[in-house]
This record gives sequence, C-alpha cells and structure tokens, in this order.
Amino acid sequence: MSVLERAQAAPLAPRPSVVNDFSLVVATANGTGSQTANLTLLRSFFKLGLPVHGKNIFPSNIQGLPTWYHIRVSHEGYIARKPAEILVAFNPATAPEDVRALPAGGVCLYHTDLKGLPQRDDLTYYPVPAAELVAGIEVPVKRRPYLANMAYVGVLAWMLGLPLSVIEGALAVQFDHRPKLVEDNLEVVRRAHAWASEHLTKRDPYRVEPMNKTEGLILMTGNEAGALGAVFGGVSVAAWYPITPSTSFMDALREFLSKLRRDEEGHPTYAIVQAEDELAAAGIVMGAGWAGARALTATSGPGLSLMAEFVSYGYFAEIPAVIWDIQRVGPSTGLPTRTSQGDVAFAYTLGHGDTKHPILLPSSIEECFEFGWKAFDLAEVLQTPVFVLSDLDLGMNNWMGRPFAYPDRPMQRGKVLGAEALEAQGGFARYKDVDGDGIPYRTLPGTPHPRAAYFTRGSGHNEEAQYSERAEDYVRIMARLARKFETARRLVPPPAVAHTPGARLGVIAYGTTRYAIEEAKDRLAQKLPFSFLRLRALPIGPEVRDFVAAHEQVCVIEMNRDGQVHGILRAELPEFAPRLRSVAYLDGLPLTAEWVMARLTEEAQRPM
Amino acid sequence: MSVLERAQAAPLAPRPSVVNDFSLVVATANGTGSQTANLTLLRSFFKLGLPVHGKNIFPSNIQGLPTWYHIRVSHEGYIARKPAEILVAFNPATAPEDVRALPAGGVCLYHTDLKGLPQRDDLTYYPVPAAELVAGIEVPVKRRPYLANMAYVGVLAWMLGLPLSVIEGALAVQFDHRPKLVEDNLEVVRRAHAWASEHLTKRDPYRVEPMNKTEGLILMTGNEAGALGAVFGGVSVAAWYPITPSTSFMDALREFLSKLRRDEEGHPTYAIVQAEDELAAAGIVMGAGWAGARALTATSGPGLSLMAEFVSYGYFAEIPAVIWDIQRVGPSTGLPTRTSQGDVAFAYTLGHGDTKHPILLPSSIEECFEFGWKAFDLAEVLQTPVFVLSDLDLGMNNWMGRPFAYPDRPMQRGKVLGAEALEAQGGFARYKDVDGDGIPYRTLPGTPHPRAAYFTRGSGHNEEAQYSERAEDYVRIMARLARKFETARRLVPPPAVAHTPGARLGVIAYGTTRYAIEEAKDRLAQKLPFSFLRLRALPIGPEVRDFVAAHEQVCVIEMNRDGQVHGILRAELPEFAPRLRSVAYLDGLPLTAEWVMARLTEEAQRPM
Amino acid sequence: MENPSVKTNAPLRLNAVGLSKKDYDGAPSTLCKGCGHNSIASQIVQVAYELSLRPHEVIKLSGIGCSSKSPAYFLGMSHGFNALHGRMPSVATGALLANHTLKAIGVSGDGDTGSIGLGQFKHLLRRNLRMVYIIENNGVYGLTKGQFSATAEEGLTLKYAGKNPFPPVDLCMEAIVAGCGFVARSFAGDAKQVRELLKAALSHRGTAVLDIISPCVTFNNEDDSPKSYGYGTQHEKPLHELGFIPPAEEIAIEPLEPGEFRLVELHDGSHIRLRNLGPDYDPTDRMAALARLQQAQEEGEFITGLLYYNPSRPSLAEVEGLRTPLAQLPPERLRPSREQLEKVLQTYR
Amino acid sequence: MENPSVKTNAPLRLNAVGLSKKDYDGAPSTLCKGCGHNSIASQIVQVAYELSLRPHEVIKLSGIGCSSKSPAYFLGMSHGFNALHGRMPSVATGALLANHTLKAIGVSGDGDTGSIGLGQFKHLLRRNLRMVYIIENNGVYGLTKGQFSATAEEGLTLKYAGKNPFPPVDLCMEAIVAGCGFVARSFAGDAKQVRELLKAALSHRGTAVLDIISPCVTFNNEDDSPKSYGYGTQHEKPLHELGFIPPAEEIAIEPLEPGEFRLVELHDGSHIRLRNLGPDYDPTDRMAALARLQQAQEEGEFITGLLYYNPSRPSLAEVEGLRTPLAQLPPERLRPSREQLEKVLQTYR
Ligand SMILES: Cc1ncc(C[n+]2csc(CCOP(=O)(O)OP(=O)(O)O)c2C)c(N)n1
Ligand SMILES: Cc1ncc(C[n+]2csc(CCOP(=O)(O)OP(=O)(O)O)c2C)c(N)n1
Ligand code: SF4
Ligand code: SF4
Ligand SMILES: [Mg+2]
Ligand SMILES: [Mg+2]
Repeated sequence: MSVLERAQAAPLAPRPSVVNDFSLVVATANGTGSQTANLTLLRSFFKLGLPVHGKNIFPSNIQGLPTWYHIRVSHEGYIARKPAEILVAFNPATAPEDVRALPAGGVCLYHTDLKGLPQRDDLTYYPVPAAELVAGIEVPVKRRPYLANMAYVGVLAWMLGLPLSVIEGALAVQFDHRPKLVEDNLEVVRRAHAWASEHLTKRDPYRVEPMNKTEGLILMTGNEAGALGAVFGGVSVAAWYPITPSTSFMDALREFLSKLRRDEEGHPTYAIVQAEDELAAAGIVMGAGWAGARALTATSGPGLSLMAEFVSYGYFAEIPAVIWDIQRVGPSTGLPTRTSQGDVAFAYTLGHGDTKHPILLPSSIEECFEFGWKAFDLAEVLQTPVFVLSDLDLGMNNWMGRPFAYPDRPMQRGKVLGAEALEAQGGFARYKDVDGDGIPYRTLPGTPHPRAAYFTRGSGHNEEAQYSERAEDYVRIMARLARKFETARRLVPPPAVAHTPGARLGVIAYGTTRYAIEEAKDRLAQKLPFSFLRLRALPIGPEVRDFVAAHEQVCVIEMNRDGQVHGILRAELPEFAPRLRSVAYLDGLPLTAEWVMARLTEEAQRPM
Repeated sequence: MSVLERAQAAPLAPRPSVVNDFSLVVATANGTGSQTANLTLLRSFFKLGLPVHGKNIFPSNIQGLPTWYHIRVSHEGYIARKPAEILVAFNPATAPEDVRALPAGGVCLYHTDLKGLPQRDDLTYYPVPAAELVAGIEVPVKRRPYLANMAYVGVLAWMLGLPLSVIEGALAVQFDHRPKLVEDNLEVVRRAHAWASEHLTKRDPYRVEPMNKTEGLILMTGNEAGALGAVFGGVSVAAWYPITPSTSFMDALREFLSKLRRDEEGHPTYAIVQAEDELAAAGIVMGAGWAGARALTATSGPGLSLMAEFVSYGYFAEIPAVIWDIQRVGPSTGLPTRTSQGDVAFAYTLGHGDTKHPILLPSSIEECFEFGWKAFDLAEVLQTPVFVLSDLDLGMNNWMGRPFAYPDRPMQRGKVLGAEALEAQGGFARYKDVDGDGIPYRTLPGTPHPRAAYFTRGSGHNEEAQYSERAEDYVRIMARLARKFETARRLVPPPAVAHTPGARLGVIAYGTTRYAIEEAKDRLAQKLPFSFLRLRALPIGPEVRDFVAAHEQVCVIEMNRDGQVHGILRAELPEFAPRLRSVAYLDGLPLTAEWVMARLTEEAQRPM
Repeated sequence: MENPSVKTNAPLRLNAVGLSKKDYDGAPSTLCKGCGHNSIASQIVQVAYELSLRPHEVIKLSGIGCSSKSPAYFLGMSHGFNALHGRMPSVATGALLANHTLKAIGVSGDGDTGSIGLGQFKHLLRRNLRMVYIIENNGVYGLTKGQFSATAEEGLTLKYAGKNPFPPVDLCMEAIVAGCGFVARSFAGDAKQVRELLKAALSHRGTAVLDIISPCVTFNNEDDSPKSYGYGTQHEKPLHELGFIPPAEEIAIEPLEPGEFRLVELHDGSHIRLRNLGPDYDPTDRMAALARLQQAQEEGEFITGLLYYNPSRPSLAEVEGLRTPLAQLPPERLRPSREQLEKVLQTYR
Repeated sequence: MENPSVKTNAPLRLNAVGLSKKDYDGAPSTLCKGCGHNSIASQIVQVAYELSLRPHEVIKLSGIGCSSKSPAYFLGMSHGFNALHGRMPSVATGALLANHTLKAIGVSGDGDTGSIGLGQFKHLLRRNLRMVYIIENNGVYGLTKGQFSATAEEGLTLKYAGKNPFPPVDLCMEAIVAGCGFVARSFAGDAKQVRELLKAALSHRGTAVLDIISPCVTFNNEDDSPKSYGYGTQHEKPLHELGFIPPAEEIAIEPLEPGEFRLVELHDGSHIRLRNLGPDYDPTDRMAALARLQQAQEEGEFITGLLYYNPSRPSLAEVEGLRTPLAQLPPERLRPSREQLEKVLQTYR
C-alpha cells in the first residue's frame, strides 16, 4: 500500500465540494465482467435523479484488451463526453497512462494489485483491495474476479455518498430481480463500502445528492430504441448479418418481437433471418419489401459497401426497404468498436449510377424510436430504400430519454392497389406518375386480379414495367425518380432549429454530436453566441437554406475526416457555399464540448 | 417495289452536292451479321482518308433486337453523334420509326423485303434487293442472310461514289486477309454496286471524295487502346468477371498479352483469371498488388458496387490497384449496352468511411493508352487503388487516333524497399510519412530480410503496421492519407485547357462529351464563344480553380442525370460555387453538338 | 411457333381455373432462336396450365443472364422479379417470408448459380426455402457472350473462351451436399421429362432443384466446321456483338425411357450423352446419388431424372412458424398497442 | 505460457536455417485464454520451426474473425494479410499469382469460410491454388459474440443464439465435392495430429484444407451450470460485451491413435466425440470419404485425420504456366519494346 501512503502525503488544497457534476472512468480489461458494475453505477445515479450518461469505450476483441467506461453526471444535464476527473484504475496495462491523463485535482481509485502506478501530488488516491473484499463470498473461485468489480462500486459509493439502497435498486434492475444474484453482488458492495468507511478518509470534493431530474425518464440504448420503434412500425421481416455495432439492434429486435408480435396461439407474426452475408440480407429485405412486408436490415460500414448493388436496384426498381447503419470507424474494418459519422455521404448516393436515398439521422433514443417506425412509412410511401444512420455511441450506450410517444398516426402503406381498385380502374401502369409527386402505384404479389401482375427488374423499363432500352423511356423514368426525391425532401423530418437572436455564427450538425454542441452553445453564449440547426434527415428542406442565409458564417460540425455533410450542403446550396465551413474530426471518440468550443472559436477568428 | 416508285415520284428540289459530310445509320437486328458490313464501311471511309467514326447502338441480348450502327463522316473532323441523314433500313421492327426520324432531304436505303415503310416526299429512297443479290453466291444457305448485309455496302458505294478497291482493302483488314472470306463478301458488294448502277438514279446530294486526313492514323476501340496501354504499363495479373461493356477490354488484354508477354520459351509472364464475381476480382487484384505485381480489373457499374468493400480496404491498407470502369447506364442493371458517365461520383469516394480515390478520365484512344500505363505508375507511386473511368461509347466503338506514344519514362514502381535498403536503414515503419508527401514505404513478400515483413490489415494500425485502436494512431494515419491525396492532386494528369480570349463562359467536361463540345465550340464561336477545360483526372488541381476564376459562368457538361462532377467541383471550389452550372443529361446515347449548343445558349440566357 | 412440343394443345381449351393455355404465356422471347431456355419456358407454361395454377398465386424470380430473362416469357399474369446477378435466392427468401403461400418458380443460369451465386444457392438450400429452382445449364455465360461458366466441362474448347482448365461444378452434387431434398437433372429437349419433374417439384415441401441441360445454340459451340456460326466470325477482329447467328430450331427429342441411353446431336453437330436413371434407381439414398453423379461424370454422360428425394426437412416458413402471410397482416396486428409500449418502457425506468 | 504442448522444446535450439523456435513467434495473442485458435497458432509455429521454413518465403493470410486474427500471432517475420470477411481466397489467389513461389498459410473461421465466404472458398478449391487453408472451426461467430455459424450442429442450443434449426455445412464434404485434393479434419487439442497434418499440407501440390475443430471457450457453451460463464450474464440485460469470461486453459489431449475413439470434455463440461480414421481407411476414394463423413455426421462424431488425398490436379500456377514470379520480373520484361508497339499499331491502320 505504498501508493496509498504516498498519495496521502500529497499536499492538496482544501476545495469546496463539487456536487452532482463529475466525469468518471472505469478502466478495466474486457471480459472481466466490469460492465455489470458499471451499469449498476450508471443506474444508481439515474435512480438518484441525476442526469447521467455512460459510454463504453471497448476493444474489438473478446477478452483481455483495454476497456474504459465513462460516466458523466451533470446537474445541468450535460451528457457529452468529458475527460475523466475520477478514475477507477483496474487495468494494469493502461493504468499509467490513465493516471497521467487525469486533470489536477482528480481522483484515482486503484486496484491494490496494481504495481507501479504513477505518483502525482495533485491527485487523490484511494485503494480498492478488491481481491480481499470478495474473499469470503460464497461463489465458485472462478467467478471471484467477476464479483470483485463490485468492490469499486462500494468504494465509490462511500466516496460520493451514494446510498446503498439506491445501489440495491439498481442491482435489482440489472439482474432482473433474481435475489441470489442481487444479494451476492450487493454483499461485495456493502463490504467495500464498510471497508472504505473504516480505512479511508475522504479528501476529494466530489459527491452526489438526490435530485429529481430523471423522473419519468427511461434509460435505454439507441439500438434498443430503434428496434422498438421498428416493432411499432410493424416490421415483419428482418434479415441481417452480424456486425458490430449493429448486432445489439437485431438482438433487441428479436427480443421485442418475440414478446410483442405473436398471434393468439403464440405463433410469430414476423420472421428474422440471420443471412449468410450482407448481400443476402439486402436481397431478403428487397424481396420482402416487394412482396408487401415491412422489412429491415441493420449493418455497419463494411456491410453497407456490400449492399451497394442491391440499394441501386431498390432505387431504380422502387422497392421499399429500411436499412439501419450503425456507424463505426472506417475505412475498411477500421475501428469496429469506435463511433463515427463516416458513412453519410456514401449512403446518400449509395450504388452505381445516379441514385439518391433519404437518410434519417437520429440523435437520441427518442428519435431512434420515432425514426424506427417512421422509416417504414417513408419507405413504403416513397417506394424506395430509406437509411437510418445511427452510430455506435448512440446505438450501444445507455441514454436517458423521455418515454417514447406512441405513433401519432396510422401506418402509411403508400400507393398499393388491391383487386377492387384494379377492377375499378381496369389495370395500372406500375411506373407511371399518376399524381404528379413522382410516386407510382404498385401491387403486391398474391393480389387476386388478372391485371395485378407486373414485372420488376433492375434493367431499363417503361411506365408499364416492360423491358425497354428506349432513350425516352429511360429519361422519363429517371426524371420521375428525381421528382420523387423532391417529394422525399418534403416528407422527411425537418431539422430542429434553435435560433439565437443576433448570432452571426450558425452551426449545422446531426446525430450525437448535438450533445457536445449544445453544451458548447451554453458555455459560449456570451463569448460566441451561435444558432444551431440539427439536421434530422437528408435531403435538406427549405429550413436549411433559410438558416444558412440568416448567418454570416455556418460551421458544419461532424464526426468524420472529410466533412461529408458539409460537402453535400455546399453542393446543394451553391449560393452560400463560401460561408459553409467544415469542422470535421474523427478519432473514434465522441466529441467533447471543449473541442467544439475551441474549434468554433478558431473558425470565428478565421477570415471569411 | 411500290415504295421505290412512289419515292421516285416525290418532288425533290435539286441540291448542291454534299461532300464528305454526312451521318449514316444502319438499322438491323443483332445477330444478323451486319457488324461486318458496318465495320467494312467505316474502314473504307477511313482508308479513303476521311475523318470518320462509328458508333454501335446495340441491344442487351444476343439475337433479334434492334441495333443501329451510326457512321459520321466529316471533312471538318467532327465525330460527335449526329442524327442520321442517310438510313439503311434493314430492320422491319424499327423501320417505320427510323424513317420518320430522318430529316428532310434525307436518304433511305431499304431492304426490299420490308413492308409498309412510311412514305415521305422529302426523302430519297433506294431499294436494296439483298436476297436476290446473294442468291447465286456459293455459301451455305444458312449464311446467306449474313452475306446479304454486304448488299447495302454495295449500294452505298454506288450512291456515295466509294471506290470498290477501297472496300476491298477494308475487307482485307476486316477478314485478316483470308482470301475466300474477302472474296465472298466482295462479290456481293460488286454485284450490289453493279445492280445499283444499272437500276438506280442518283438523286441525293451525298458523296465522298478522297482526302488525306487519316494518314498515319489508327482506328481502334478504347477498350483495345486501354488494354494495350496496360500491357505497356507492365500489367502482370488481371482478374475480372465478365460484364458488358468491359468484356472486350479483357478480351483485348488477353490477346495482346499472349502476343507481347511471353518469355524465351513461350511461357506467359502474366496471369489472367476469370473470377467467380467482382468481389473476387477485386480481391485478386488487391492480393497481387500487395505482393508486387501490377494488377488490374475491368468492370462496369454493378461490378463497381460489388468492389466497394475491397476498395475501402485498398485505400486504408494502401494497396496499389488499377480498376477500369467502362461506364454503362445505371442505376442497377440499367441499360447495359448504352453509354454514360454515371459512376464518377460513386467511384471518387467508393467505399464506406472517409475514402478518396484518384480517377483518370480518358476521352480518346490516345488517352486510353496513355492512362493505361500511367495508371500503374500512379497506383504504385501512391500505393492506392486508382480508377480509370471510360465509357461504353469510348470503350466499344472504333475511333481514329494518332499512333500511341511509347511511354516517355521508365516505370515508376514507387517506394519499395529491398533487402539492401532494409539492411542499410535497419528496418522500416510501413505506414510512416518519411518524406512528407504522405506516401509511406513498403516491402514485398518474399524479400529476403528478417525485417522486411509487416502485417497488412483493414483494421486500425499504427505507423509500424501494428494493430491499434488508439485515437492518436488513427488520426495520424488518416491525416497522412489525406496528405497523400494532396500529393495525388499534383501527380494526376492535368486538364486540357482551351482558353478563348474574352469569353465570359467556360465549359468544363471530361471523357467523350468532348467531341460534341468541341464541335459546338466551333459552331458557337461567334454567337457564344466559350473556353473549354477538359478534366483528365480527379482530384482537380489549381488549373481548374484558375479556369473557373477566369470565367463569369462555368457550365459543367456531363452525361449523367445528377451533375456528379458538378457536385464535386462545387464542394471543392466553394468560393466559385454560385457560378458553376450543371448541364447534365443522360439518355444512354452520346451527346450531340446540337444539344450542347442549345443547352449552353439556354444557360447563358439564365440570370446568374 | 417456338415450342414444337406443345403444338398439339388446342389453345383455347380451359383448365380447372377457367384459363386457356394462352393465359399462361408471357411476353415474346428475345432469346436466340433455338435456345434451350425457350423450350423450358414452354414447359413451364404447359405445366402451369395443366396443373391449373392460379397465376396470381405464383411468383417468378430470376437472376441475370439469358436464362434469367426467361421469367418474362412465361406466366404473364404472375408477378415477376428479375433480380441481380446471382442474388435470386435472397430475394426469393424475402418474398416468401413476406408471403409463404405463394408458389415460387425461380430461373437461373449456371453462371448465375454456379459462379457469382454459389454462396446464396448453397445457403438457400440450407434454409430449404419452398420453391422450384431451375438452372438452365449451358456451361457458358450466354448473355456476356461465351465465357466458360463454372459448370463447363474440364478440357472443353470453345472458340471464344479457349480451353477450360478447371473441373466443372456439378450443381446437383452441390445441392445434395447442401441438404436439398429434391434434386433432379434433365435436358431441355426432353419436354416430357421436364414437365414431369416440374410437376413433382411444384409439390415439394422445400427447395426443389432442377438442373436442366439447356444448350446455348450460339456459344456452346466447339465445332470449327462451316456449318457452325463460327464460320463468319472466327477470323474477324473482335466485334461488339456476335456477328451472325444462323437461325436454329430448339432441340426436341423423343422422351427417354427409364434407363435409356441416348446420344443427342446439338446444333453444331457435337453430341451430348444422356442416360435416364433406371427404374431400379433409388433416389432416397444420398450417398448413392452422389456416387451415381460421380460415375456419370467419369463416363462423360449426363444422367437425367430425379436424383435425390427426401421430403423430411421442414421448409423455412415452417421453421419460422409462419401462419397468416406477413404481407397480409392488418395494421392492428402489425403495430402493438399503446399499453404494450407503456409496459415495455416501464422496464427501462 | 499458452502452449502447453510445446513446452518441452528448448527455445534456443536452432534449426536448419539457423532460427530458434522463438523466431517463428508472432505478436502476443489477444484471443481469449483457452481459445482453441491459440493452440493451432502454436502448432504452426512449431511446424514452421521443425520444417526450417524461411519466414520470408511464407505469407500468412486470413479473413475476419477471432480465427482470422491468428496470423498476427505466429510467424512474425513473414508478411501477413488480414483481408476482408470471407474474402481471403481471392486475396491469396492474387498474391500467389504475383509470386507463386511463396508458401501460403491461410487461416479462416467457420463463419468466414462457411457463411459469407462459401463462394470464394469453393472457387478457390476449383482453381486449386497452392496453399494451406486452415479453418478454425468452432461452430459460432466468436468475434461478433456467439451467433451460430453455418457449421453449427442442427438442433444445438446456445445461450445467445437459441436453437439452431438448420443443418450444418460440412466444410470437408464441401471441399471434397469442390475438387480439393487434400482434405483433413482434426481437433485443436490434438497437437500431434495437427502438426502432422500441417506438415503434409505444406507439401501438397494444390489447396490443402484443414478443418480443425477449435472450441470457443467463450460462446460455444450450452451449459447452464454455474461453472459456465453464463452464470453471470444470462439473467442480465444485454450488454455490449460479454460480462465475464472465466480464465481457462487451452484444451490439450493425448494424441488419438489410429482408429481410436475418444470423448473429449470441453470447457463447459459438454463433450465432443472424436474418432481417428483407422489405419485401413483409404483416403484416395472420393466417394468413400463422403460416405465416411456422412456416417460420422449421423453418429454425431467427428472423424479426424486425412480424409481425402489426390495430388493429381495441377495447381493454378501450373495451369497458368508461371515460371519467374511475376512480381520479380524486371522492367524490361514487363514493358514490351517500342518496336513491338509499332508492330501492333500497324495492324490498326
Ligand atoms: C454483378 C454483375 N456482374 C456481371 C454481370 C454481367 N452478366 C450478365 S449475365 C452474366 C452471365 C450469365 O451466365 P448464366 O447465368 O450462365 O446465364 P446464360 O446467359 O448462360 O443463360 C454476366 C456475367 C452482371 N449483370 N452483374
Ligand atoms: C462484411 C462484414 N460483415 C460482418 C463482419 C463482422 N464479423 C466479424 S467476424 C465475424 C464472424 C466470424 O466468425 P468466424 O469466421 O467463425 O470466426 P471466429 O470468430 O468464430 O473465429 C463477423 C460476422 C465483418 N467484419 N465484415
Ligand atoms: S446466347 Fe445462348 S443462352 Fe443466350 S439466348 Fe442465345 S442461345 Fe440462349
Ligand atoms: S470468443 Fe471464442 S473464438 Fe473468439 S477468441 Fe474467445 S474463445 Fe476464441
Ligand atoms: Mg449459362
Ligand atoms: Mg467461428
């Protein structure tokens, strides 16, 4: 315990307490079972009524590589990533670096088995004798290291003043109210808490106090929320090929469907297929959408590349499909367990030839749910593949949110003609623009009418869906598809706009960067006030033009290297291209408010 | 022969003769063997010294659907597509429409078996009794229809005053100097010529006269030229999956390689693999490029989509590869036998994540050859996939060109370290920017040195090519790749710029649209003078900015629906975005000068 | 008239669902005259008529290739889906999950199934999707003009493609190994056998594979004689399109009797060796079927008939437990209730 | 020390090319402790050492998966190529066309080969590329956390994935049918047999397939007992990562004698039934090999050993007639002369 002693000797100026405002990181190796402990912590803060969010920065393997679990507690409600002030150092491989990364005044809880921890005078160190604390618990020896993680929960509870009763409640949720499991784990927490109370002296400023900021809220991952939204959108066929970070989307979907979509006799009213690859997953979705079922797939970058050919087909043959891309860091295999917004431009025109696809851009679990069902309406109304571009951060981490609003309108199944309609109008032309909105009528296989059938193909066709190589036919179909995209422009969710009166600077962003931006916006309110437009979909509507027109300079903030949406906006708003600045950065970690503030300040100083 | 008689009765005002300036279309069904006759015609004009070009507008099947062979003869050297003035109507299915499409004063040669040909007073009609003319020739009955095509060659020869000796020379080339084949075919031509001289009266103004405008020139397809260029670029491994219109590229490559790349004992010093699909073709090229062979694949739209994942890999793992995309009309299967420039934007950033690829844009057979070898230099120097985007029109049709210039520099194999270099510098870091140009050093498998080996992966890596999930490592690698792309900007072929002093309008285009634009430029020289910048590659260099800066309005002409390169230019030249106008159109047929003139005139009148 | 074998049917006799044979026609074929694929399309029309299929209960699917164009040429009153090259299996899977009560007829080529589509084909069979999967097998890529497909015989020499150095993929063997419970081989010209197998296939519980040898009159042509199309093109410089395709008739043969061996002449004068499986052949023995195929391969002949039959495996729809077709679920069965949402959210508080 | 079976070797004894066993090591493994894949990597190191391979003459290739990470963990002095999921065969083809004198060791997983990569696998075998193709077969997708792969047993129940309703793809059968001339099956824990087969495979003329059962200690786990990892996670809400993976040892067994049957206990207490092919088994009979595999499948056991051997087919490089490695051709042999260009152009005038 030499570390402890030396740390205790360090001269730390007394500081006022910091209540409900800190960021905490638990550094472990994966496969050591620390996630249970981390989620217990997260849930405890949530139950205490504190705005909280947790992010898991985990490796792309199964066991033994570094994992960091970030928890941010903020009474102001800020949940963007913030470098840790409190460290739980349980991973010998990264401990030195982790400790060095702490800011002055930070706190380090460390596993007492750790050797050679850097000594810093400006930190508070607390030991966690995890092994000793589980020594007496009645579980198989092999499981001890797992339970040992609860030891830091106990010490943290002591340090922060987190009531054990709250932890118990969190454990109950975590273990689905299985008494034995709850008890085993709680026992370690209790022991650790007791040990800390007895042996340690609190010397850091951080503590928690109950609030009521999470009342009525839920805590869920974006993938769960999206899957739940899809269920309430009536998804019936789902096909996918496993890939991080989309896998948990499909896991949740399977779980929700099996509970919510069975007939009276318990038979499923859905089908999920684990395909042999993403090409097949896309094909299954196309086939199902064509035949009239609401169908989706979920994937990530590499899978998106593999779906390109089918998406080009879906665009041209006009087949409804919903494709979730939970973005991870590319190119190629990239960093499969890190977050990014790197597929937006690629998805927007995915496929060879002239193609354009509507993209929904959720930023919260509420929007994951909402877009989860709306995507189907859009796909069927527009008869085209629709993308939902989430990201690993949103998809795999737990976020607070308001309980989801039940869909506020009946399902929109689009222009589908049944036998009666066909009889009445004496047939139909599959690819004709009857209504002037670019959207044709379709029929479903199985429709009992002699004129229901048509032939679907990715090759040239005329309005009657007959094979055609005629230039006029091609031009007519393609012009209508362009018109249809203009209709899509009106149908996709409009952006969320927060105008700051008098601000010369505007910021455009989308997805999960919003949290860092919203925090930065508050903090810069005096120094550099700016308006904020958050895209919720592509293509853009008139609101975006108005927003850009209303500001002298507009920074497009995004988590990719090349400023992908910035490029799209420049091309689509040429008259304002000069004022559109790209503020893009990708290192696989969610943006921080500090970074946003620094970059905006920098841009504001650069000449126009 | 009622048609003939009635046509003869039509009152046609006597017209001055039109020498060496007409466009001619032969309308047949495919699989009837007319291509031999058409190429014979083309070659005859060429041998007569007339600037000429032929375009085959053929269907996506094997037998029985409409085919049109367009030949343009122009003493001024214009070879853009021009609606036909002379029609050879040999296809009953399209004859009515074909005849209706002729301009007043046009000529219609028609197969005497055709029924119900539209009668127009403003045309000259000549019958071609093809069946009778081959009746006596000594060939198997089944082959008669094939030879019958030579009948229209004979009648045209009579009509245009094309010497039979020239046709004989053309046939000799066509049939590789096989006397029996040449003789059989020539015999039909002779008979038809004799028959026409005897029975018909010339009443149209078109005729040919010898010139010397093709002296020293060659006549070749773009695919042949590109393949030949690749051979002189040292291609050693080629893998592909058959797809129109890239197949003839590989056919030519195989042919050239088998002649030009054998060792002393006749063993091939190359390998060509017909892969099981385009994913495999791309993988083979990646493997071969990594192992140190110059490797290419050729494909078209659907194949490009399937290569997306590997291209993203090649970008990130930095593997030289050359990918020819002979563009056809998409999206999806689209019009597989029609031309387009619809894959440019897709190829430019092909693959998920932030990716960018150099693209070469040939417009002529000379450039196909030149880029054929230069693409390898670029790919190996830059260690990245390089695209060559040709199109069906360029690739599959015969074009005049100057004999290709032998490569003017030794092969540039890029930064490859051998055993000696490794010994001297004690190893290397595969992904480190030693020279500041963003381009790292590599070694080839098989290099006999203990420090030669490194590990190639599409997942995150550091400069030493070790697996890494560290944010800093990722950012460093990606920033270097961005730097490398700036190096590419300097290395790719610069645009061809034709400044018109005083012009307020600039036109930017690329590829085969140049012919219509160059013709339009001459014709508009007085009314609407414009400067012309022809991109020969992406990314763009400073010349493009200068060009745009120097013109008040710049129209970007391209053969796709969405103005793809226009979008790229707007995003890359934001300060000039407002003045960049998109003039894009795609119907599968090459642009005409008329269309370009009309559209430019229209744009010039629209307010800025 | 393209379909000599069906000439005898009086066109306007109505079947049990009140349709004439003409009602099962599709658009006119744009394949080459004499192409084996046309013969197969005719038999599909005939069988659909004879079985009194309701056209709206049938879907037609295909990949890309000459063969894959066929669905446009039969059953014009059925929905059709001409998918991507090699990807018909996945599209069929999706369509039949959406509505498993549809009868699906898939048409593919040997390139479509054996090259680019081999993976999807194998996984389709593993899932045992209920459909008839016809491979119109000609050993070449017809539509891209004559390259070898993966089913081309080893050592075969074609004018365009040269000599094939690789052993053929035997798609029947592949199907059997993949767990398919209905595997048959036939010859496009044997109209009677094709019809019989089609009928049986249509009532199979899972995927029924029909590998039908369907000669490509245009490219499967190894003869250098003047009577082959090659005469006009072999000595020419490469052209865009095949110079000239002499008119040909579809090959029609007298049906082979059980156990009969026959040498059939193809358009170019080459021969194909067909042997009908004998009456004592037992199609329920998987290993025997494989052995028989290998033997035939060694002897350079094709055995025709039902090679393997095992109806025991459930189809995908059965495995998934589907009842009402998913595409026909009414909104209230698609969207759970407000209360159900509430209940789920409760567990996330 | 992860490799119990090689502990006995004195680490610094040098082999014929002057290298110690350590010189064949790779980076430290990041796979789970106890993963069968690690055992296989150890045997590759051992065999390369024993055969005195020159590391620079070897290339290592893989797809994506836990298994496909392995090449980083052996032969650190050889060039490695960790390709895309399911696409190692094509990359290997390209690399070995560029330099056919390299010895290639490919490592793949059952998902990598049997699902997404099945098409490339089959076509690789058809081309008979000379390489050792190891499948580290665990019946699951390890890296994406426990879904069934296509080789999972029918009816198997796993905690994550539920019950598998589909029959397994037997990659040895697939290899044999595809024309592969060297097909073997082994068990990762049988170090001796793995080594023997590796050595034989390295000297085979074409593709040598080793399908090695390599238990996934983490996911191939059907036991609900507290001694399985499931204890801590089964009742939890889904997490990002597997909660806790108890430390485990790689399984090592006494080598099976020819013909011997053995029940081997896996980490979770379940058993795998191994049977070594008897001394009288004839690996040159293709049909017998298929029949033997089918029999084993029916009896629920794995047969190990060399299942099929036939060295008669030439490798791809032989078919292509390659001599000097293409990657080593000097510029003057790559670029034809000015005169040759002139001559070609002459024919286009
Ligand atoms: C992704 C893709 N690659 C290539 C092609 C070009 N292509 C069209 S059909 C075909 C081969 C068809 O062969 P097969 O399936 O045997 O049909 P066949 O024409 O012989 O009946 C190919 C390669 C394509 N359409 N899509
Ligand atoms: C195109 C693509 N799809 C999906 C993935 C995600 N993925 C990575 S590994 C893997 C499965 C690996 O299973 P297997 O080959 O059996 O290897 P194991 O991990 O079991 O050794 C998958 C689906 C990917 N990397 N690329
Ligand atoms: S090319 Fe061959 S396969 Fe295609 S339509 Fe013609 S005969 Fe049939
Ligand atoms: S998850 Fe399974 S396959 Fe992957 S490393 Fe761990 S034990 Fe091996
Ligand atoms: Mg075929
Ligand atoms: Mg596996």
